[in-house]
Amino acid sequence: MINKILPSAAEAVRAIPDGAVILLGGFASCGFADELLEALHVQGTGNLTLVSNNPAVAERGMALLLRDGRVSKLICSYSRKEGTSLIEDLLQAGTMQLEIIPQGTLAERVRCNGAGIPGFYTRTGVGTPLATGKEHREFEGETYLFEPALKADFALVRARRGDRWGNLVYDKSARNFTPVMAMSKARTIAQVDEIVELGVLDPEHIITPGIFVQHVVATRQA
Amino acid sequence: MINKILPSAAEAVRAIPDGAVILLGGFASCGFADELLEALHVQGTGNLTLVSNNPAVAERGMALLLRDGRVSKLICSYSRKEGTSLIEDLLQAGTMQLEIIPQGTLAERVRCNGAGIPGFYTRTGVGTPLATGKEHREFEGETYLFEPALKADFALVRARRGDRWGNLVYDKSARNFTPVMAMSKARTIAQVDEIVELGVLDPEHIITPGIFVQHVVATRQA
Amino acid sequence: MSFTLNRQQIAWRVAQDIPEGAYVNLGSGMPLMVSDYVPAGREVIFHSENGLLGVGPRQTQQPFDNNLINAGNIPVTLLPGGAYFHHCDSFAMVRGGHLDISVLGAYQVAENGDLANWDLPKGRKAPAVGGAMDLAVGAKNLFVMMEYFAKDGTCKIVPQCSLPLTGQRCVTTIYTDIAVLDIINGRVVVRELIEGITLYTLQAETPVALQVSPGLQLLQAPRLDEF
Amino acid sequence: MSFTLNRQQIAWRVAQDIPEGAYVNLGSGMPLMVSDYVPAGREVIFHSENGLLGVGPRQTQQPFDNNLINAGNIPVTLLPGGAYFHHCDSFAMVRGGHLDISVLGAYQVAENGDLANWDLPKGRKAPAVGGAMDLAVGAKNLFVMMEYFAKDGTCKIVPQCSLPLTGQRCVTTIYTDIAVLDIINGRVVVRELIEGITLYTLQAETPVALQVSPGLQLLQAPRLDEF
Repeated sequence: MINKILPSAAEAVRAIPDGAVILLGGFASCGFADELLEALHVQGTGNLTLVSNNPAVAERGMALLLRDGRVSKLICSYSRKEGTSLIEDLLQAGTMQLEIIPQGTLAERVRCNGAGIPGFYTRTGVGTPLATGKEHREFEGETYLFEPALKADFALVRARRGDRWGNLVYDKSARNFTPVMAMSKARTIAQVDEIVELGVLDPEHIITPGIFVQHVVATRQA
Repeated sequence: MINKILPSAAEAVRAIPDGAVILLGGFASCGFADELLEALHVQGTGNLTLVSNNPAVAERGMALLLRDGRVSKLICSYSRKEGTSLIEDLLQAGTMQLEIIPQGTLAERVRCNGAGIPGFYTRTGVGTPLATGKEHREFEGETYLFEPALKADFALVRARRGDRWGNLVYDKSARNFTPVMAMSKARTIAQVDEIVELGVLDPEHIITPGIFVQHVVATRQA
Repeated sequence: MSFTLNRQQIAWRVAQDIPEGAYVNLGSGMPLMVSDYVPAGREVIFHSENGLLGVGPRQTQQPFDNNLINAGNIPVTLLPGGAYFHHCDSFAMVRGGHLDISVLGAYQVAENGDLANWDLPKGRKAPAVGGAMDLAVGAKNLFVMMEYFAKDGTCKIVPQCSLPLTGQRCVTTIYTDIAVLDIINGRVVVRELIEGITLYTLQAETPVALQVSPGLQLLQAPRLDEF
Repeated sequence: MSFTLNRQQIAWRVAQDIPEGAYVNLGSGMPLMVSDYVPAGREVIFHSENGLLGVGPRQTQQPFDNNLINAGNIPVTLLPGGAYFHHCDSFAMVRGGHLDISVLGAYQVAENGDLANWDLPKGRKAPAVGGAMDLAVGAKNLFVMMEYFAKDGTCKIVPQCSLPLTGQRCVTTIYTDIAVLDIINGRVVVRELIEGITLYTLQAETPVALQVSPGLQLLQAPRLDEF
């Protein structure tokens, strides 16, 4: 019997080594896999590259990894963390690298990797500081940048409900980046608010089919 | 009040001129917008380029346009129509051009156009007759082909239910190509089995958000 | 200078130019106020790049549902007919030209429509571009909302942006506290001007050559209190 | 030649090599039979490129639901845990390397793993590639099912394909009526051979140099009637 369900967040993140590149679902203050990230924090894993739209707003999960110097590189579209100078301090100290990618380009670069596409051309960013060093190409008189697929080792995501095949559904705008991160050619670990029996999720309504998900862990919301 | 609902298939296709490039949802025998295609047939529109995974299996809609010589070019992955030599006859007579595209490449080329991406690289087709004349490029030692975005003027699609904002949901595998064709930067006309009041479709379950759909027509199934 | 529009009034003025049925993305900050001033009975569908179409008013009932937020991290509602989708689909809408209007704030707009509205590290702030670069180039029309003059008194409409660009030749209309200006074929055209300022004065304070719309109108807005 | 496997038995043999939990796409024709022979209690998730995961047995109740078909246009069922999705997501699964196994028929397989299994116009038939080219290059493992010899008696394992290619260097294992062969580093390795054929005879009938697996086994299958 296929069973992707693991008993704990600690077990789910055990295989994540120092130096891993990790995609995170979540946007602004919702949809982050806080419990998985906290298990990673407890485990002591470091030298991480985190790919996330933004640093988590709450002082949970991702924030703890950032605070304790476990993140050697942050790839995001929006690096500000309101109410704290944490990111600025890390950058100033030179202990963390930062790569800024426009939000839509970030999403599409991750999808490319999941869809077997080595990169894509976009008008986004042309003529801006983010175009520096990138391949430029004209199509029908318009200039585009080439943006390569973004590879990663793991994706840590959060969903509303999941089942033992790894199917996932989300809650409102907490969906955001998650289905994209989950579909990457990375090992996807999902924390879900609730595990349901196979067949409970309507096949018309499944947002992330289980093929994209390797492990599922139930973590009740606080 | 936004109201994308039109009273008839005839009215919905009125703006489609001779020579139009039209994307069709549907795969094998299900999901084709038969009533819209038949209205187009009745209207007498010709010199059409149809983009469809395959010729419709049933002797309806698309089949009538093909039979009566209204299609000057067929772009598809699978051009056989079982039980008839219609396609072969058209090709032999030289009255219809044919472009064969691998199924996944067809889907992605249409998505590119809808997503503002001028084309994509794929390993699919490398070394095959379908690679002839296409740009080849290496990424990390693997050869890829460049496949350009596929542009169209209209998309004719079918859905299970729709509302006045153009939101659509589908029925099982009749979903197939339709959400991809609908999201193209083309004028999308949807025939739906049933029109529902705004708000009846659960926002978590809408597959094609109305932004991609310009007109909706109710056509009860025979 | 005479009477000028406050931020609410600029938002009101933008809202008047949004036609029924338009798909509109509102950037963070001042642009988010635009949705408050859409005329009653006019249906406009607001897109939020974190995966919403049909964004409704802010949530008012505590506790807020933090899983239903807009791109500015504000708890909002979803109207009947709204839909959720993921970030790739959301930016396919943006980049693919499916949005009718994007409304953004700006530090500078150049004569040719170049937009500068984000910052690279200067001093202490970490950089933050978010979805602005996609929104700038993707929407069919890019409306900019800003004060005509920066805090240091310099005009924000410039021959060339000195700040880092967000997008090239993308701005279609500029809504400010003293004028509404369209960018047409690389020229800035005054469409509305507030009472008490002459075209002569406006040009004198603006470092690019202004053209004047043949249908030049008075820029007006109802009284709206700043909050 | 001696006793050979029939099509059902080849399908049975393929099914034995599909591990629990594998995501598998079955091509049209003979490959579709594979799902009938997955050992009881072994959960395998079948993908159909028209937007299904968790494909179950064929529908048996008339009238058939024609909105629930597999890629071969056969009315099927969906198992609990199955999901529907659109073609771009479906081929992201294929092209993106998320499928463990793709099973396809073949006209020819070359020594280096090149596959030829579709045709360009010859005589009267219109060309039809469908999803084969994506499936050939996308899946982690490509299993080919075919008779060892073509109807004209020539071997279908060849030094170089003379027919139009479907994909380059993509075949991992060939399941035939007389042998199972792996393609490893551009060499064809016999893993199983049917009783009554010697390696000497097999090599004599095969125009490419065969290697022999150190664990060479007898190719066996239970009796399964052809239908």
